[in-house]
Amino acid sequence: MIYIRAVEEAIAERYAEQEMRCPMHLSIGQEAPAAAAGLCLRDTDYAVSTHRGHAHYLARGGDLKAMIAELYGKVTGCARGRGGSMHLVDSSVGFMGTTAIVGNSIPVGLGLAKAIQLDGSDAVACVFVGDAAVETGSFYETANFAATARLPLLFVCENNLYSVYTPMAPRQPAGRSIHEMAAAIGLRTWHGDGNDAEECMDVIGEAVSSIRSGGGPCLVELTTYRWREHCGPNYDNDLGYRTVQEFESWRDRDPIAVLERRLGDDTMTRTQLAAYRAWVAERVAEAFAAAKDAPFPPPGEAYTDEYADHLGQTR
Amino acid sequence: MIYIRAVEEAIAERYAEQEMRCPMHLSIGQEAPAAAAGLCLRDTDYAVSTHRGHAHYLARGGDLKAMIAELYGKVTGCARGRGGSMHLVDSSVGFMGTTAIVGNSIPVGLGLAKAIQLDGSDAVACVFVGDAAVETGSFYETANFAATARLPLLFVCENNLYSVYTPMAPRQPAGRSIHEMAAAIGLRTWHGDGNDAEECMDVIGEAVSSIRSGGGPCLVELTTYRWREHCGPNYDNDLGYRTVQEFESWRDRDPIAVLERRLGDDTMTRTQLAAYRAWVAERVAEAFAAAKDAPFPPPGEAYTDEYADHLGQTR
Amino acid sequence: MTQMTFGAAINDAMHVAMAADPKVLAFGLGICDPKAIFGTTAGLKEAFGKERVFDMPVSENALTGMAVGAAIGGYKPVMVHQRLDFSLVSMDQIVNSAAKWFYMFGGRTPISMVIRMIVGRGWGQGPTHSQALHAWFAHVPGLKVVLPSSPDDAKGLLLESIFDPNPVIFLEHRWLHNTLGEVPEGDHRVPLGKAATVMEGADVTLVGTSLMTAEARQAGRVLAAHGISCEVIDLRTVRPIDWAQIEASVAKTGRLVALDIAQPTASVAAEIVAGVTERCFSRLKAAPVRICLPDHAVPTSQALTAGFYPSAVDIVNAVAAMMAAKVPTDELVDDRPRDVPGDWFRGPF
Amino acid sequence: MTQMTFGAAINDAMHVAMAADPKVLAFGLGICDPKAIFGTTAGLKEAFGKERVFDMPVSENALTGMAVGAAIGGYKPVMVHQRLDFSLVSMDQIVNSAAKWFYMFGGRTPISMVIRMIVGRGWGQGPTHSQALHAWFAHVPGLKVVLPSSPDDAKGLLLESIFDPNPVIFLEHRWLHNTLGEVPEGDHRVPLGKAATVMEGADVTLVGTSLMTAEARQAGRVLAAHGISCEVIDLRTVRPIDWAQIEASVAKTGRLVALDIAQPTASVAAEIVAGVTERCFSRLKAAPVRICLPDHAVPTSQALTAGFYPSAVDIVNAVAAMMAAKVPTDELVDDRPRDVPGDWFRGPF
Ligand SMILES: Cc1ncc(C[n+]2csc(CCOP(=O)(O)OP(=O)(O)O)c2C)c(N)n1
Ligand SMILES: Cc1ncc(C[n+]2csc(CCOP(=O)(O)OP(=O)(O)O)c2C)c(N)n1
Ligand SMILES: [Mg+2]
Ligand SMILES: [Mg+2]
Repeated sequence: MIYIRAVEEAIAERYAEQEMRCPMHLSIGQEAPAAAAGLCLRDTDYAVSTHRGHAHYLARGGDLKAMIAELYGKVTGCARGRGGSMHLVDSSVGFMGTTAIVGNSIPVGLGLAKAIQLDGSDAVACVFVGDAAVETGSFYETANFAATARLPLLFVCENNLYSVYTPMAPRQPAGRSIHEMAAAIGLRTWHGDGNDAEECMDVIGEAVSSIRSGGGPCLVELTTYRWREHCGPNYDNDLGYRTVQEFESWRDRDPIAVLERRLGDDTMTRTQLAAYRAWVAERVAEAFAAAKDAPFPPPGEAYTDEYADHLGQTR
Repeated sequence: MIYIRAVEEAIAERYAEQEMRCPMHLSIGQEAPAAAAGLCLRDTDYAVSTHRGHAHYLARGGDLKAMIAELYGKVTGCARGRGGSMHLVDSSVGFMGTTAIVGNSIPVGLGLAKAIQLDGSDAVACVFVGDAAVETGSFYETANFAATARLPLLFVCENNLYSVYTPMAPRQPAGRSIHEMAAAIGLRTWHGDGNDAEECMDVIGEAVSSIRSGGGPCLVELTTYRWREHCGPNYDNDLGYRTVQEFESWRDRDPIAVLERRLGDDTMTRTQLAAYRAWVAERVAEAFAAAKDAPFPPPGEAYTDEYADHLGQTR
Repeated sequence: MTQMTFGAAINDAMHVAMAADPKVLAFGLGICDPKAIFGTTAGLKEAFGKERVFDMPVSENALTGMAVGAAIGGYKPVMVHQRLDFSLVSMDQIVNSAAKWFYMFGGRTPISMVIRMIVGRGWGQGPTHSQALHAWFAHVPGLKVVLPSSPDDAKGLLLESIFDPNPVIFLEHRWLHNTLGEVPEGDHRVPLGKAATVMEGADVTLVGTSLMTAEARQAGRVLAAHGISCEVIDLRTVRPIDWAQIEASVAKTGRLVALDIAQPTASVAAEIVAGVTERCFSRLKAAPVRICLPDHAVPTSQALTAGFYPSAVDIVNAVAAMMAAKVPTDELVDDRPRDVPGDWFRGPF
Repeated sequence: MTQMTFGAAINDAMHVAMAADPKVLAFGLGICDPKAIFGTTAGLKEAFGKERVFDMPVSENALTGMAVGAAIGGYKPVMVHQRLDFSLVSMDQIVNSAAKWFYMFGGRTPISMVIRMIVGRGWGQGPTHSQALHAWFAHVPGLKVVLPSSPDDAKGLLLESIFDPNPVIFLEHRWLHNTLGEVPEGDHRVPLGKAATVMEGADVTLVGTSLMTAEARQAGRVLAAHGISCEVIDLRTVRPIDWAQIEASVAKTGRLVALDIAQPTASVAAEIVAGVTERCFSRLKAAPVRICLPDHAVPTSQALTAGFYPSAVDIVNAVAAMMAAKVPTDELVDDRPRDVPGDWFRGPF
C-alpha cells in the first residue's frame, strides 16, 4: 500500500506539469483490496483490471518503470505508449491488461479462467471491478457462465460508493448488496472492510483457496473510498457530489494508517517502515527519471502492429 | 387457451403448404401463462414479446386476421408483411411488438414502463421472456434499472426448459432458480405451474396488482413445456435432445385438459365448450381464408417507410 | 443572435426543447453530475425535474432500449454518451430496435429519439475513447446521422433531431465544444438532410463534417490566397446525404476532396468518393481524394498522435497536388501541442 | 479432392484444425445440438470432447470476450453465430477488445480467434435475421474479414483464419451452405488478403464476394455469349483488400462493377468504387457502378423480397448499359421462388 500510495502521489504531484498526457484514475485511499489481492495471487495466476488499474498492476508486481513510462507516452512503456494509464499490462506476472470501457475486461477474465480450466492448472483468473461495473450486462453474463461452467474466476469488487460523481441511488436498488446479488447469480461470495488490509487478505485469501481447490467462481466485495477526483490528480470535494464529512470519515480510516497502527510503533517497526519508505521513494524517483529520459516512440509506430504476424511477436 | 391452440394447430397443419414463408415458433402446449397474462392485463397496459409471440398477441386480444395475414406475408398483416411471425403488433390493445433477437424486447418493455411512470397511470408494462432470455445482459440491466427506479414492469418468464435444443445444464448454474435470482436482483417474484392456468392467473394476478399499487417491478416464473419443435410445425422428439418420456409426461399435463377436467363434464359445460370450440374454429377458418384472399403488398412497399414523416403516420 | 460556445448551444437546445415539449426526456451517465456532460446538460434537472432528467447505471444497452420503448410510449428521449465508444455495448438496440422499428412494424410507430455521442480526441484518449463510427450508423437504414460543425448548427440540428420522428444519432466532436459562434435564440431549427455550403469556390469541392469542416475552411482560406478557389461543403448529416448539393458543386469544380474524422475503409468519405464518381464521372477532372485518419486504431502517446490526425495542412497539400500547384503551409503550422483542442484544456478528460 | 458442400467443407476444416492443434476450441449457441449449426459443427464434440467444444447461454457479449481471454491464454477459439445479427450484442468485445488488443498493448499479445457469422436470406428471415455487416468490420482496424464464396475457399480460408494470429470475422452466406464443389483434403489453406480472379476477361471488372461471386459468374457467362468479356474478382477478404489484383484488372478493363450483399451506403462496395477511382482514375472508361441491396431494411414477405436482392440479371443489365449494348436476360430468369436457396430448402430456418 505504501508503495502504491507513493507512486500515485508522485503521479498526482507531477500531473500538472502536463507531461503525462492521458486521463488518469488514481486509487489513493482505496489501495487495500489491490494490495491484498496482489499478495494472494501468484505470477502463474492471471489478472485483468479497469480504468482504475495502477494499484492492481503494481500490487501484482507489474514493472514500475514500464508503467510510469507508459503514462509519459514513452516507447519504454508497458504498451509502448499506445495505451496510456488505462492500458497497463505485464504478462510476466500474469497481469494481462486493463481496459477503459466499463465492464469490458470482465469477459476477458472469463476467457483466462477458461484457459486455466483447459490447462488443468490450479491457477486463478482475477478480475478487478468497481461497484458500477457490476451494473453491466457483461458482468452478469460472465458471472452466469462462470458459475455454470465452474470456472476458476475471482471477482474483486472495490465498492467505493461512486461511479464517477454518481452515488448508488440512481444506479442500484436501495438496500441491495452487491455480494448478496452475486451469490444469487451463482458465485461464492465474501465481503469485508476495504480499508482494512488484513481483512482484505483474509477474505480474498479464502476465496482464492476455494477456487484453487475447485470450488468454482467467487466474488469478494470490499467497501472502500476514493480520495481524489474520479479522473485526475486533485481533490474534488468542492464539486458537492459528496460531503466533506463523508470524505473525512474515510480519510480518517486511511488503510495505511489503520495497518500501521496495528503494527505498533516500536522502534523496530518504525525503522523498518522508514527504510521501506525510503526504498520506495528511491524506486519511484528512479522510475520517473527513467520515464522522463526515455525516448518517445518513433511516429511510425502509430502505423505498425495492426496485425500480428505468423512468426509470433518477440518484443 | 383453446383459441390459441386452435390457431396454432391450424398454422401447423398448413405450414407444409409453403405459403407461410417465415420461421415460426409455436406455443402449443405452453399456452397457460399467455392466456392468464392476457386476462390479467388491460388494453391500457403495454406488452411486448419474443420470437415465440403468437400466444401473447392472441391472449392480449391482438387481431387474429391481421396476424394470420402477417404470416402469409400479406399487406393486411399487422406489420403489412414487413415483419412476419416474429413481428406481431396490435397497439389498439397495447401489444406493442414482438422481436426476433433474444433479449431485445426486454429493454423496450422497460421504456414502456418508464412511459407509464411518466404518464402517472397505474398501467403495467409486461415483458414475456423465455428461460434463455434471462441469460442476456439485457435482462439483467433491465431488471436492475427497473428495480432501482421502481418502474411498473412485469416479467412473465415461460420456463420451458429449453433454449432451442439446449437444456439448462450448459446455460445456467445447476440448482439455481430463475425467480430466486431475479428476487436477488431486486424484483418481487412469484413462481408457479405453467401448465395450470388457474395457478398462472393467481400468481400473475397478484404480481399485476402489486405493480398497480406501486409495488415496483415483478417477475413471475412459470414452468411449462413446448410440444413441437423449437421453430417449425412438427414434433421433434426424434432428434434426441429430449426424451419421449419427458415429452409425454408434459403432454399428459396438457394445460387445456387440466383446466377442462377441473371444469367438470356436466352437460352444460360440455355444451358451452363445444360451442366455444365451434366459434373459434369458425374465426380461425375465416382468418385463414381472409389471409389467403388478401393481396400481397405491392413490391414498392419494400422501399417506403425508411423514415416516419413529421405529419405522423395515419395508416 | 448570441455569441456562445458549441457546448452552450447544445445546452440551449436542450432547454428550449424540454421547455417546449413535456415529452422530451434527457438521460445518460453523469447527466446530472456537477460536470453535466461538459456543461451541455447543465440546469436541466433543476428546470425540468428528476423524472424527465436522470442519471443511470452503466447499463447502456438496456437504457438505449428504454429510449426506444419510451418513444413507442409517446416520449422523445435524448440519451447521451460521454464517448461514442460506450455506445458499442448498445448496438443491438440501436440497429435491431431503433433503426428498424418503424419499418418492420409496417410504418405505424415512429421512434422519435436522439442519441448524442461525443467523439474524443487527443490527451491520450487512445484506442477506445476516440472512435468516430458514423460510417456504421450511415450504413444502417432507418437511422439519421448528424455531425454538426458550428454552434449555430449544433443548436439548430439538435432541436430538429429531437423533434424529428425518427432515431437520430448525433455526433459531437469534443474539440468543437469550446468553439465560439453566433447562435440564434429560441427554437432555432436547421433541417436534417441538407448540407451547407460554408465557402463558395470554383476549383475544388471539399466535402467534410464536424471538425474537418473547420480544417477545410482554414485550408480554403490559405488556398484562396494562392489563387485556388475551394468550395467547402459541410455535410451536416451523413444519412441521408444531400447528394444534390454535392453534385452541383462537383459539376462546377470537377474536383473532389472528401474529408473524414474516421478511418478510411468503408467510411463516409468512401461513400462520398463513390457516390460522386458514380454521379459525376464525366465532370471529374482529377481523381478524387480522401483525407481520413490513418487506417489504424488511435494510439495514446502524444508522440504517436502528433501526426496522426489530418489537418488543414494535409488538405492544402492534397489540393495543391491535385491542381499541380505549390502552396506553402507555413502559416498553418503552429507549435501548440497537437493533442489538445486549445489552451483552455488542461486534461484530464 | 472430394466433392462436398460448402457446409461440409466448413465442418471438414473444423475437424482438421481441431485435430491438428489441441488449442483450437469451438463454441456457440447450438453447436452441439442435433442440427449442429446447419451441420457445420457435426461430430466435433464427439471427436474433441466437451471441454473444447461447448454450447453456451444466450450471452454472446460475455462469450465473445471469453474468446479474447482464451486467446490471450494461448487458445484459438472459433465462435459461431447462427445469424450475424446476434453478434450485435457483442460489438464492444469485437471492436474494443478483439480488434485492438494487439495494437493497444504494444504489439505483444496476438489475439488468434475466429467468429463465424452466418448471413441469412429469404424465407421471411426479415429485418433482423439477414444483415450482412462486413462493412462495419472492414471499417475497424485490427480485424480481418473473410467472406468465402466456394466450398474450396470455405475450407481453405477457415483453416487459414483459425491459424492466423489475429481476430478474424468469417461470414458464411446461408445460401452457400448447400452449394457443391471440389475440396482438397487435409490441411488445405487459402491465404487471407489475396483475392481470386475466378473468371478472366477484358471489358469489365466485376468485384464481389460471397453469394455475389456466384451471381457474377453466371452473369459473366451470359455476357460472354454476347461478346462482352468480364473479369470476375472474388475479394475473399474485405479487410485487408487485395488492391493490387483489383488495380491490375481495372487497368486492363477500364470498367468496374462492385457487387455487394449489403446495403450501399458506406459499404464495402463503396470502398471498392472509391479505392479504384482513387487508384485508377485515368484508366477508367466509364463511371463505376455499384450493385447492392436497396438502401432499406430487409422486409419479410416473399412479395417484398422477390425483387429485393440483386442477381445476375441486374449485373447483366448494368454491364450492358455500361457497354452500351443490348443483352437479353431471359435465360437467367427462372420461375423458382426467389426466397429459398434451392429446392432442398423447405423452411423454417
Ligand atoms: C461502457 C462505459 N460507460 C461509461 C464509461 C465512463 N466511465 C468511466 S469510469 C466510470 C465509472 C466506473 O465506476 P466504478 O466501476 O464504480 O469504478 P470506479 O471508477 O469507482 O473505480 C464510467 C461511467 C465507460 N468508460 N464505459
Ligand atoms: C441474441 C440472439 N442469440 C441467439 C438467437 C437464436 N435463438 C432464437 S430463439 C432462441 C432460444 C430462446 O430460448 P427461450 O428464451 O427459452 O425461449 P423459447 O424459444 O424456449 O420460448 C435462440 C437462442 C437469437 N434470436 N438472438
Ligand atoms: Mg466506484
Ligand atoms: Mg425456453
